[in-house]
Amino acid sequence: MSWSIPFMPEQASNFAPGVDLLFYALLAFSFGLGLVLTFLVVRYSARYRAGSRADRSGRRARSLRLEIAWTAATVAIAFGLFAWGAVLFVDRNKAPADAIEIAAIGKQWMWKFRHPGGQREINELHVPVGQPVVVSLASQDVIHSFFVPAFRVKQDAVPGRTTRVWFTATKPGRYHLFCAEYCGTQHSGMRGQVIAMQPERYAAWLEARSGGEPLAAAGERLFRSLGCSGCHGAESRIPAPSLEGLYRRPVPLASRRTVIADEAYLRDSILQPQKHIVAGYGAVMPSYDELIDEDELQMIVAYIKSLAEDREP
Amino acid sequence: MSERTQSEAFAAPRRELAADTFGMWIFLASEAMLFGALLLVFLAARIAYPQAFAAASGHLSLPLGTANTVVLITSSFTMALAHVFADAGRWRGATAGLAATGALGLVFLAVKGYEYRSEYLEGLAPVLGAPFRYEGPAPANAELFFNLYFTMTALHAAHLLGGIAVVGFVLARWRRTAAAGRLRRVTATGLYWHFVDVVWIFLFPVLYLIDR
Amino acid sequence: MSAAARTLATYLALLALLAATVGSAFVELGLGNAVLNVAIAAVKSVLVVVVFMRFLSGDALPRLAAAAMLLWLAILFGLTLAARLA
Amino acid sequence: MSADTYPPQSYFAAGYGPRAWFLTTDHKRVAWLYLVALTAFFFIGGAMAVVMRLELATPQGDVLTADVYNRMFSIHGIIMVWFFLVPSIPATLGNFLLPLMLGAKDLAFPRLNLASWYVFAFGSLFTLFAVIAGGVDTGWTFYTPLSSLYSDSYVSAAAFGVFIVGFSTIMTGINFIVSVHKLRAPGLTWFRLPIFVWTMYATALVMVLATPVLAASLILIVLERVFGIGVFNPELGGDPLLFQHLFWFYSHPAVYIMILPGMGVVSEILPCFARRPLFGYRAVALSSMAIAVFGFLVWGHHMFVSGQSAYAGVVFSFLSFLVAIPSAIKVFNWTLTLRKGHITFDTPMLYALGFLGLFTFGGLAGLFVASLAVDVHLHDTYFVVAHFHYIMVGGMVTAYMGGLHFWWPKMTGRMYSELWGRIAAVTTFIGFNLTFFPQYVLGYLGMPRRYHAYPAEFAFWHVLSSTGAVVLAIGYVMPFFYLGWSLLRGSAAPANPWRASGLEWQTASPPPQHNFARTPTVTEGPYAYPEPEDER
Repeated sequence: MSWSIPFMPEQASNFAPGVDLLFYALLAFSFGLGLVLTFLVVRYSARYRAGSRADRSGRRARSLRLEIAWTAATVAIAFGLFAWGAVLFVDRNKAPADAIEIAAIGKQWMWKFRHPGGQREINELHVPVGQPVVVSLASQDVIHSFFVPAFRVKQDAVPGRTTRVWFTATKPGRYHLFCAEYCGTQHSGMRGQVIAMQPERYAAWLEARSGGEPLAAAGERLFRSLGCSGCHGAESRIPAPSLEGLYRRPVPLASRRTVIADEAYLRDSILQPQKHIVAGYGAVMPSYDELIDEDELQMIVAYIKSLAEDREP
Repeated sequence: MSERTQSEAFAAPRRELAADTFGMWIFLASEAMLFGALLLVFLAARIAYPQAFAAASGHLSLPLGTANTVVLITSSFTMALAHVFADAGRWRGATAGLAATGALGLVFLAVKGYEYRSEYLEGLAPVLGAPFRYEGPAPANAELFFNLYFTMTALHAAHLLGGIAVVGFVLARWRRTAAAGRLRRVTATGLYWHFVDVVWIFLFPVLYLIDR
Repeated sequence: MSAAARTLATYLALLALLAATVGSAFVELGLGNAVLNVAIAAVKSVLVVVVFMRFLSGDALPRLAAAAMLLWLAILFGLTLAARLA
Repeated sequence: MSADTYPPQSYFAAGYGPRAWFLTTDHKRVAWLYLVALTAFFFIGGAMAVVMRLELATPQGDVLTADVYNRMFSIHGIIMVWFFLVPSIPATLGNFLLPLMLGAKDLAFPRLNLASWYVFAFGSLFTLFAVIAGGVDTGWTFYTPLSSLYSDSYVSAAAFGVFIVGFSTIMTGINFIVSVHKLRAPGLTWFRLPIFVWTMYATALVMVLATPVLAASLILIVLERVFGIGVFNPELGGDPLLFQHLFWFYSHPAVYIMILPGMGVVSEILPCFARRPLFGYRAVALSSMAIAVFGFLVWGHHMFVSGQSAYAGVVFSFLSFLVAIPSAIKVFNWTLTLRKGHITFDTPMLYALGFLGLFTFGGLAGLFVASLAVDVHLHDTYFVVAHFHYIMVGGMVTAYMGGLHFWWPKMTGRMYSELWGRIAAVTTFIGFNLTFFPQYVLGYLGMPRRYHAYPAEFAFWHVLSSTGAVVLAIGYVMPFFYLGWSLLRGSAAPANPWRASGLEWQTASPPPQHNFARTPTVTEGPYAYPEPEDER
């Protein structure tokens, strides 16, 4: 590939063909319209230049009806393209339930990944081909953006909230991973690789590195050492909301609103317990904001989610 | 510059007064967007942390806030009177009204300063080096409340200070300005002053009266 | 009603409304408190604008500016809060 | 009314000393004060762009370190956006021509006009201090929490400078709105106003209503840096996305502040050199107002991938497609203006035709980044860089150059060298396309914005782009010389060298101190060129 001139990025994910098709449609529409207008300007400039003997009699423009029809047609096509783009975007908004959950943390100037089995990677992400993968993104400092051009995916990692992006790799290989949102001095150095492998080679890779403690197990250890089990444990006598099967269940709040206990809810309740007071309970839980960092937060969240594993979401 | 109008673009003083009023209203529209943006930030935070903001709002002194609102409404009243007198050409009444308006503005700033001092001593002010001391629920969100409270009220106080300076300038140059010029200045100052009062009319309940 | 008298009447109305706002704060109305606060503030603002700023007399251009101001504030608050709460 | 019946006194003759210039209330002199300041800023920003393109000619960073490159693109953005593009046409051509086109002696508030220049100069001191002292490394977008918590560069000074310059913009906006309402000559109804006046009015509307929200966001950044008020700091419960809402609420309408005046200039040049009235005058006038109003509804398209909800994305994407319609209508009307004309290709016309082409391709690229699924891939890549440079440089700066040449005889009373003018116009057109078209391809390939080093496979397009930048720089430096030369040696310009229609051409070149001996009365529409059917 060294001497050849690249025009299009590789298509290596389930989204790539769909996005490229829409891109080509937009390209056709734009060049179509652009060339028509350029042709008109060039023709008029040549034909009606001062002193030319072209016929300039008669009304200058064709009927207004034609103008409106032409404009309406262009607008109709444009809004068709809008609808196409919107449908593709909304479809991919929800990650499939069986996707592999990878926890990613963007921090000034590196990407840190952690597989469900506990394997950790920095600036490299191994994923299986043919299986959906959802990456939950958190940031420890400024806004970063997880961008894999070959997969046509991009999602900002914003401090203070958890965002998610998912894809299914379709072609084995090594693909660029960029940080797309300017994040300071080494922004252009915050790069990495996403390595898509055949499922069996991926499993072997995982096995080779299985030394790491599974995320949920690490979470359970923290859950006890930080004293969460003191209140939320099964045998505690202190009134605290039970976490058994909590993940993805509606929770009635003291402010008479009901929220779904998704990842963001779990995160907020650990870092800022006052934000959602569960109906019937006092606002007594301390904030763990200063006590744990993003890594440990993701472990505890993984543990709480594992408590809802047996229930069908 | 023709003596009768300030800018030679206008033939009659009446047209110039209309232009001044329109120009001032456009300026007030831009000021409304400035305060609107800050109010939006406050509203977003308050929606996110209702209980914390309610508790924090309790720490503001309601008597001082109410008293200040009375002072500012009264200053608007004296400003409006000055405009009424200026219309009727009773210049003594106009200058008295202006002076009262400026004085009441200073009273407002004094009361505000006293409030700030007591909040600073209580450890609630975002002053460098002064740690934030607060016992109620969610101290972090409460700190956000007080930071927004100080930002919005300080910006309002700065505008009030500007208004007092303008009133002082108009009074200082009173004798050397022609009748038409006096009327234009009283009108413009009045519009600005009433706007600053309207901003406080919204700030007071939004900041001080979160379910007492 | 002379101009001065009208100004005085408005002034007293404003003070009365202020008392109403502060008084209403001590009555437990839940969300109603916030709505009432903003409503009374809006009424007070209309009074100041119409009487003290002579909004209705004089030429129409200031009213155009005020209408644009309110529309743009509505865009700023409406679209932003809608986008955030969606 | 031939030129010689006017008093010989041009506005220059009213006074030559520094007092006459720095204490003037003559809108024409204020226009010159702005022209000098903006030209200086244009060359500062432009020089940084050339150095950045040299840096990007090679995949690994050879010319600059990462930190210096970051500060350079930040300062390039800040200076070009707020210190050149936003004020350029309104403060120079707008200040000079609006009273002339309205048939007035001056703007509604002459002293406010001079004050706006001093506020602009005072504001630029802060940003220039930030530039000299070490620069700012947050990009012109100042995204938090990087700008408010993590950057250790001169963010507060730069942000405060932009905050002050914002007031200068608001002052200009107020002056223009009141002038258009109150100072029109007798008989000059709204629909007899030239499109240039319509676009100045629409731009002024956006200036007045959008700039304060930028001011609020910049105040909050400075307060957060100095007093740690944590409005955008997640630890205190602040939300970094809130800054993006406030910033883009201003910054998208700001791109309409930049492009609308360019549309106004082109709407004056095309009819003059095609000798035909502007096609669909009323449609172009109303679409200018529509752009100004709808421009406030679309800012969310900058935040499709920032964690905003999908449904908010759909709404903003729909509104963004909607706002493209008025621009499309204008392009159709400009093109049809040429039909059955007597077209001559003087320098202003070359720039106007260049605007037509480049603005069209820039606008069409906007459809790609407004379409949700494609923007997920294209956001923050060079495709976006190419898109907004096609509009701001290909559209706005080209129109600014066209307008400068078109009204140069009126402003200076001198003719410039037509040959050099055309050479410069063609050079900039070629240089521009060579610089920015490759960036579209880089964008889709996935080359992220604001990278000082990049993977080797992007190198080919970067080399093309860097070569183009050199050609573009040459194209932009040329006018500086031959226009300057025309001030000294240029031949005297007649009152109406282009036989153009418009009130500004019915007074002397350069106009006297109070523009018109007698306020003209207007009896017909703005483009008094014959329609083909009544030309026999």
